[in-house]
Amino acid sequence: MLIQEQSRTGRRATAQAPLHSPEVADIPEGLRRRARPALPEVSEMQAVRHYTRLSQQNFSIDTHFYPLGSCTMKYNPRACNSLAMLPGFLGRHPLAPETHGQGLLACLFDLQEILKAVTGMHAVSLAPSAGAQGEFAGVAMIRAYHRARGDHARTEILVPDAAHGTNPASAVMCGFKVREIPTGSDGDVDLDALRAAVGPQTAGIMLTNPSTVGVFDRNIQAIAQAVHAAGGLLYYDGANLNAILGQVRPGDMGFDVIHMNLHKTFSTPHGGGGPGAGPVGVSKRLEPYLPVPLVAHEDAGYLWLTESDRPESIGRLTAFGGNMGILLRAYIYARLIGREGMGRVAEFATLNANYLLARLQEAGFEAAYPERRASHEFIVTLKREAREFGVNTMDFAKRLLDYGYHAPTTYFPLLVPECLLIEPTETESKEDLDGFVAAMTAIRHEAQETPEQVKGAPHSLPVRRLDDVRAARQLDLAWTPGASEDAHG
Amino acid sequence: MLIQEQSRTGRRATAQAPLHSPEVADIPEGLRRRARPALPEVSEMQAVRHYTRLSQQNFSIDTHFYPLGSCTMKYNPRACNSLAMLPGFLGRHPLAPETHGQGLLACLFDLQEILKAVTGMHAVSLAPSAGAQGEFAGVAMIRAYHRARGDHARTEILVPDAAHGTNPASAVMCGFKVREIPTGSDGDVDLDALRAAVGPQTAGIMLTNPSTVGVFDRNIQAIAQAVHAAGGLLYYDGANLNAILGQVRPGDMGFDVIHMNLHKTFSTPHGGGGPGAGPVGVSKRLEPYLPVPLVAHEDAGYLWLTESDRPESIGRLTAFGGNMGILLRAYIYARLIGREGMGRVAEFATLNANYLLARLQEAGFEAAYPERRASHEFIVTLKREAREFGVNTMDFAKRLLDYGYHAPTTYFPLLVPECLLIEPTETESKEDLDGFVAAMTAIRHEAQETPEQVKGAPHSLPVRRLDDVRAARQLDLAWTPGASEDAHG
Amino acid sequence: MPFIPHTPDDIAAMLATIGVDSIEALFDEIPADLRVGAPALNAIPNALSEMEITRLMQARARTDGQPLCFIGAGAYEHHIPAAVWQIATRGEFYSAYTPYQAEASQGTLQLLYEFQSMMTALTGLDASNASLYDGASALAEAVLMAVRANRQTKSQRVLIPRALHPAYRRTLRAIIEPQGLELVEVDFDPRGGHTPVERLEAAAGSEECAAVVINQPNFFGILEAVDELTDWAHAHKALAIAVVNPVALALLSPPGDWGAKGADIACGEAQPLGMPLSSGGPYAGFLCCKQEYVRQLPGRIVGRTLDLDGKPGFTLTLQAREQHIRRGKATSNICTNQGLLVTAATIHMALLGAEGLERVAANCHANTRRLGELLGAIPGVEPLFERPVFHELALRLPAPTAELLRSLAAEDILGGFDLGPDYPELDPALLVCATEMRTEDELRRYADTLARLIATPVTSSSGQVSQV
Amino acid sequence: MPFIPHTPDDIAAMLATIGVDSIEALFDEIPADLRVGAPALNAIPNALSEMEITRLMQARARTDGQPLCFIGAGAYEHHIPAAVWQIATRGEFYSAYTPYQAEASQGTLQLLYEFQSMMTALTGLDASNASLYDGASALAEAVLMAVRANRQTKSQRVLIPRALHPAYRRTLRAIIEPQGLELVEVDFDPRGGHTPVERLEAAAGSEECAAVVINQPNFFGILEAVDELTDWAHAHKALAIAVVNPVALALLSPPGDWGAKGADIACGEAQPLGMPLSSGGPYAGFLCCKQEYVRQLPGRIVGRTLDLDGKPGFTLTLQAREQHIRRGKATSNICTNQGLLVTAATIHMALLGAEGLERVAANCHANTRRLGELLGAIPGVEPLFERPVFHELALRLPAPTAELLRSLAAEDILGGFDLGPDYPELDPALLVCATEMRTEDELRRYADTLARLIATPVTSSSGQVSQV
Repeated sequence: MLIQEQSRTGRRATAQAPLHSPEVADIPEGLRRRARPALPEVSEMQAVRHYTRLSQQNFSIDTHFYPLGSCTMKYNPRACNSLAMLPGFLGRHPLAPETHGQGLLACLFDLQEILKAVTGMHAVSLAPSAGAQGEFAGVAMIRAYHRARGDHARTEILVPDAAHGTNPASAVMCGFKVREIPTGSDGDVDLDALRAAVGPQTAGIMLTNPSTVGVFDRNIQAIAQAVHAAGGLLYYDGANLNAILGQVRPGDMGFDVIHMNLHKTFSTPHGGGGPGAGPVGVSKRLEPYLPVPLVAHEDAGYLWLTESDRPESIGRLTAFGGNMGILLRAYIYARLIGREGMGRVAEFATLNANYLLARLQEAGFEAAYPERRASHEFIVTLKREAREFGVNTMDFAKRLLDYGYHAPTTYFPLLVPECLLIEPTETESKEDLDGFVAAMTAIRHEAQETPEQVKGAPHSLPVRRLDDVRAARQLDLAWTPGASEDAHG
Repeated sequence: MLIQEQSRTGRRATAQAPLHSPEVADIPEGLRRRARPALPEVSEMQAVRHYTRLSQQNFSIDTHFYPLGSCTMKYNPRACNSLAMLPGFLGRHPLAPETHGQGLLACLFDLQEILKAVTGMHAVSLAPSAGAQGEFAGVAMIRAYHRARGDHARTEILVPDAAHGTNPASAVMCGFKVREIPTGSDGDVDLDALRAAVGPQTAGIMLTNPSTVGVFDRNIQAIAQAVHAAGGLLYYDGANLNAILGQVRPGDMGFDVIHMNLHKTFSTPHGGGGPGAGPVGVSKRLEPYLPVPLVAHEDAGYLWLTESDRPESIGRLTAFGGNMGILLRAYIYARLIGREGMGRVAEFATLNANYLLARLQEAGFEAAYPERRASHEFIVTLKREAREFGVNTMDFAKRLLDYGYHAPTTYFPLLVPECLLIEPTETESKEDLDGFVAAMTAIRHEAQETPEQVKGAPHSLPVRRLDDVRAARQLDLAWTPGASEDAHG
Repeated sequence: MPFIPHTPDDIAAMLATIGVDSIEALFDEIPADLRVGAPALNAIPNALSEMEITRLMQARARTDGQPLCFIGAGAYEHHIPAAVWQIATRGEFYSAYTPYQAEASQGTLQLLYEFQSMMTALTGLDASNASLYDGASALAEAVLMAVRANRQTKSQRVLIPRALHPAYRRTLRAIIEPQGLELVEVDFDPRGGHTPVERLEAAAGSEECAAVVINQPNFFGILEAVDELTDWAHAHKALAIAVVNPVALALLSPPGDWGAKGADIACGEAQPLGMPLSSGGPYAGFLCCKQEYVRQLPGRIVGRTLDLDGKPGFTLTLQAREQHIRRGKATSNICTNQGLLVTAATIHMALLGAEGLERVAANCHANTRRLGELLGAIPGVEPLFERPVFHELALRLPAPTAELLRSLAAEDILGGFDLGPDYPELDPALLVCATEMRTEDELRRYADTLARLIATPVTSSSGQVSQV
Repeated sequence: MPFIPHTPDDIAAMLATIGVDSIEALFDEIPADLRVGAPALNAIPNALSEMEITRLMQARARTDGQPLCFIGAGAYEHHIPAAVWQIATRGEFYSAYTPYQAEASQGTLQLLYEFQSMMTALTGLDASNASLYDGASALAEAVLMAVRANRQTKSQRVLIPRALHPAYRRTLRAIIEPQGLELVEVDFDPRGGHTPVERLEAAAGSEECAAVVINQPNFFGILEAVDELTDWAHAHKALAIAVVNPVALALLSPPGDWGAKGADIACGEAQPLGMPLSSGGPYAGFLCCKQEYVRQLPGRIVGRTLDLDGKPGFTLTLQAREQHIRRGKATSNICTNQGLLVTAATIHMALLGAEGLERVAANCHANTRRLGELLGAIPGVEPLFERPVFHELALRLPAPTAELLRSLAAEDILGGFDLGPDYPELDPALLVCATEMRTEDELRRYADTLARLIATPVTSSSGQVSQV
């Protein structure tokens, strides 16, 4: 039942609002609201009970294994939450002076330094609020760079066909045209196609390496050479940084600009869909264009650098310059794992992925790129199962939920049919991986013996399979007073 | 699976212990442990996931209606938790000087004053850790009082047959013999029996009013008169204080000593079975015997009174003098509801109980005391259902769990057959009460039509009905290494 | 190995299954000359235990202090019920992913649907998305959306008031400028502080505009004549975009009621709904619109539907708008919402309800009004504008603002927002705000301190800050 | 009406169903002259909003400060993993009742079974209850239990060391004295600080004893010769009751291994396992015993059993011992355990594991040893006893302890526990402790300050305290 449907006129969580209600007669009548908005009227206990129970309807890292490819669902240390929520941090107004922010600024400055070192970039801005905003900032810097050089011909951004959808979307938001580069059958970018595509119109290329097909592109140096030679810049999509953390650095591969998803690699919470944080790192030539604010350190202490300090900056992406609470969590995580821990992240993420792939192959599942090492993730294709049993990837995914496993990413990347993109992350134990293999095996057995059980899945969750087509066609996006009976009728 | 069964040698939540392990060679070898204890070796995520998932297997106030008679399961305001856990309170060492405790002491002093006012007692000690310890303290004070007067003949404590089991147990722990007084058919104490029982051997009587049968004993003044006339004292068991808070005061009824269950009336959390807090209040003549420590207020500030200040005290009940964190929660709650809120607690607890009783009677259930007003709780007897359908109170209780309601208290008090003691508390809404009536009605229908469904309940919980007899006969009280396979075989 | 569960036995068994000798061998496809050498990572400190990082962070948090805050300017210190974050940080909300697997995410999805319903109730519009990064970037998305959605004109021009938050104007520029849109700033009336229709008229000139941004209250706290402004926009083929404070909406007319037809889009910062100040983020932007524009709405949207058994449930919908399906043709590149913050906002609104929010708004307003009285009694301090305000107040000062603010800060009072840098013509001027959190004693403490500072100007300190 | 959900409509409908006119009518069985008049409640202040109580409690908590703590004496400042209380305060643990309905309480019940298993692992005994109020009251229950359980003697005498925590001795006396038991105190060796067998012998005299209490380490931090003491008890028909620190048990020999047969009962304070200092409570006492005494064990006990389908599950067991069944004949009047604290302790132990706890213990020990070195370098400060210690250290001082402690406190250092009042023959003497939380800098700060105070005695302040 919706919280709105529990509402009763006159009920209230009385302790939560001021006990006295002063006059506001100085506000002109015509600008005042005529009727109260239809917000829920419930008691404090009703709200607590409702949202506590709702929470229990979620899968989450704290309750389930979540091998969701490309999302790096690893453990979010609880200390990161409690320490980022210390009153001194939480209560600080964004416009408070630097004298009242040295603690925060020290953490942000240190984080900038850590991110620089681990990515091999020259400078870092923590401003972008999420990966997609980091991408926007990165492409905007590429744009600013070319424009500053008077190079207005570069109107095109190259993007591999396997790329995350945000890559082309971000390029378009920055006013670029997008040109797709095919992926070769071995999973690496088709180098010939790339060479054919680059030219004076090329502003840059957006790549993630390891790519979304779960392999490390062995030709990365050749790619960099080709793009740079044509005057373009290389953008690194940090979505898969977990695979190489402390092992290979984007800066060393030749990338000019990079965004990092702190909610992936630096284990800040996904929060049911956000907030993220998408810091950007750049090579020296792009430094002037970094989004503000940045944190600097002088003898007098830490200070913000803003528009006036950075006149060539691409500017400000949010009003107050970033998801500070998330940056603090990432900083705490980085300090907890430390220098050695960085490399271990990639090592054990890679170990888990390759082990899980090997076990699934043993169990008869088909790898999309059987000749390749898995990076931190890999693709299994269920095209044989779909053909033979009529049970498709979505059915497998939904049935996994019944077994207590969140489904891997389905039908992405688009170029592999009936695919599952599986990323176990380094924080899962061998037993959990083995349990997942057992569930996959059991489901394939069901697909053969009792396919309806798989196609009708899930069976054990609060709802059974939902009708997405109906959702999009008969739009019901908000409760309105009086509409309850119909909806639940 | 037990956390112990997830253990793997060499696994650890590394961040949680010091990173360096100093030598301890100065501890004599013979006093050192030879082998490490078999504590679980798990990762941080495993522990978090395990206990998060375990928690979801509980019913609780934050998730369910809990009409558990005699337990006052009302909403525990979340602010009480967060404010009692402010670092200044949490980090304070019990032996820190008063200079570093004025904030805490101010709260405790204020709480003493509030409890005095609302119970009508002359003085209050916050020391007892729970209701039962409060009872012990109360009876120990009665003992101390008589002994101080040289009255050694008073060896007997009177207890109504409907009393909580703690009453006789506490009396025995203080060295008294217990004499039971019967309850009349109208639910009040049998006054004639009481008058016949009192005498020079009577140290006192332990009563709760309203009593455990859910009615207010109308003869309380006569009872007080009879006991006092015989030289005995009156002990008030505060378990049912919620029913009369701000309406009638034990001190005004003639009680000499009282304990309060703060985890009931003052809404501190039950925590799956504790901690409680059982402050005691006394009339003037018992004041010297109060357990220490007490909080006093002088010009210089707040201070503790301990054994040396109170030489006649019955002493100290725990090493450091009480469940401070619980007392803080109760204080916060008291301030949130305030003076007017005290009386409202009883009003709406009583309204809810009488409404629920009326609805259940309408639905055909039999009240144990149909002629009486319900207090904050009432008794329904299912003896007719047991006779006609062969479905007993325990079956009803277990089936209620399937309907999402915690069962009321079953088979207590012992004097009513097949009874449910039902206490809805003031924080539940009319809709929840109506839902409970609907569930009870549905179950009775099932009892008639499909009794096996009721007798086999619960069906929807993590386990079905558990074998208590086996538990007591084939004692399995602790996991030991190597025993897992058998246990789960 | 913090957060890594592998035992030596596990590692050996796993390597054997894979058929390699060492973990190092798993990186054999990476060109060897690219592998990072240890010295390159030297700038990263060694690991700390949780005890050590706790000590460090506690010390740093203490450094930042807990000064008495009279700054508003887009971020407001409100009471947040204890229940809000105790529930929002439950693992099942905190550590859940985007609810792509709807059946395993009904908690988050239903909550988002409830949030959308609350936002439509507050704004008086038909549809809401499930949040964007913050208020400023939400405005940028609103502007992009309006330009796409406006079928009456192909204009790429958008009118924005100068009395809109300076940081919002900067953000807007940074985000929309690469797409070639043109922003035209509309000045405010120097006496009233509001944005009169005549100024719109003047700024627009003879060219069409795609949208007009209307800010209520505006950055100075001044109440705009929103009905007239909205009607003007509609009369000129432009969509009306409302930028509003959700707490203020408990008292003020909702965008859906503005003018004859209502604003078309409403957006703003949801921070006042249960989000800590937190130095500026994470917050959440909200974005609502009329039904006819819903397919142009960027960001995640949750819809109610039915499951196989006909039982109602919730799912992400209209995904065809989004980047993971539409890639370069998506309504936006956005692929997160501020889920955790929306969780908090939803619980916050459920706990406050309409009457609670109204009381909060009224108390903020009364406190700011009272602060205005107290500060206004100081010689040389007076209201900058003469029109009615809500919740925030611009004052003229008799001395340089920055210096006064520095001196106040030295006494742990954050005196407000210095209007001078962004509005040189108003200098020296100050924007103050006193939320429901401020007590009469605190208001007096501020007023007494400011009076003293103005009466006895001191040499400003060197501005030195201490290190942590 | 805080926390009361009733609307006017609800109230009217409910009264109509009951058939009365007013809520007041529901109290009509209560003698009218007993009803309380409003003035009687005047001492209770008016309601505060959550915002107001938050402000008040924050101010009061700040008053208490966060001084640097070197007091141990039965309560220890350890690092508590952030996960512990984030999980323990989840509503499902925090607001659940005693798990009487086992099927609806498997979370709590399994956790308690795991706790019992951890405590038996730590103590080396067979069974554990699910906790008691605190360490001192657990000792009282252990003594009562031992007297009941000892079938070899009817003696009501119990030997307790004087080197046992003074507050434990007082609590023991308060709880068991009404039942007529006799406590005989056994003095410690003035040079070693330990409790030699000869002293037991002397204290016992020719009479039998039901039990001997053995404290490891003892109140002075001195390591007792537990094997000999246990064997002496058994040789004299007495049960051996161990009083132990659970963190120390990560390094020290477990009671189950003491002497030839092992201690019979072990108890102690579980506070060091994840419970904040919290001015003394809530903490949790633990109580373990050999299998043969399990039916004399007081408090709640959880057992593993099977459900109707043969699936394992957990339930409260041996309830026939308890007051709600056995009433006056119960093993104790206790009817709660410290559930929430045990929840924290169980999660804490799961996170630390044996190696983690061992590291904590070793670091506490090393820090206290180091503090001893630093303080011992101050002229006139020296160890009080010569035997090996663990984790806590008794020092002789060259000046009055109370005055020094007062001066240290004025500099926000809590210097330790003044031994003088309880052990006049040792005065001036101090018991200090430095847990793993203390850094070298902090140890030095203490030593430097103490050295300065001893070198330049000041007039003690009036001891005035400020009010909140």
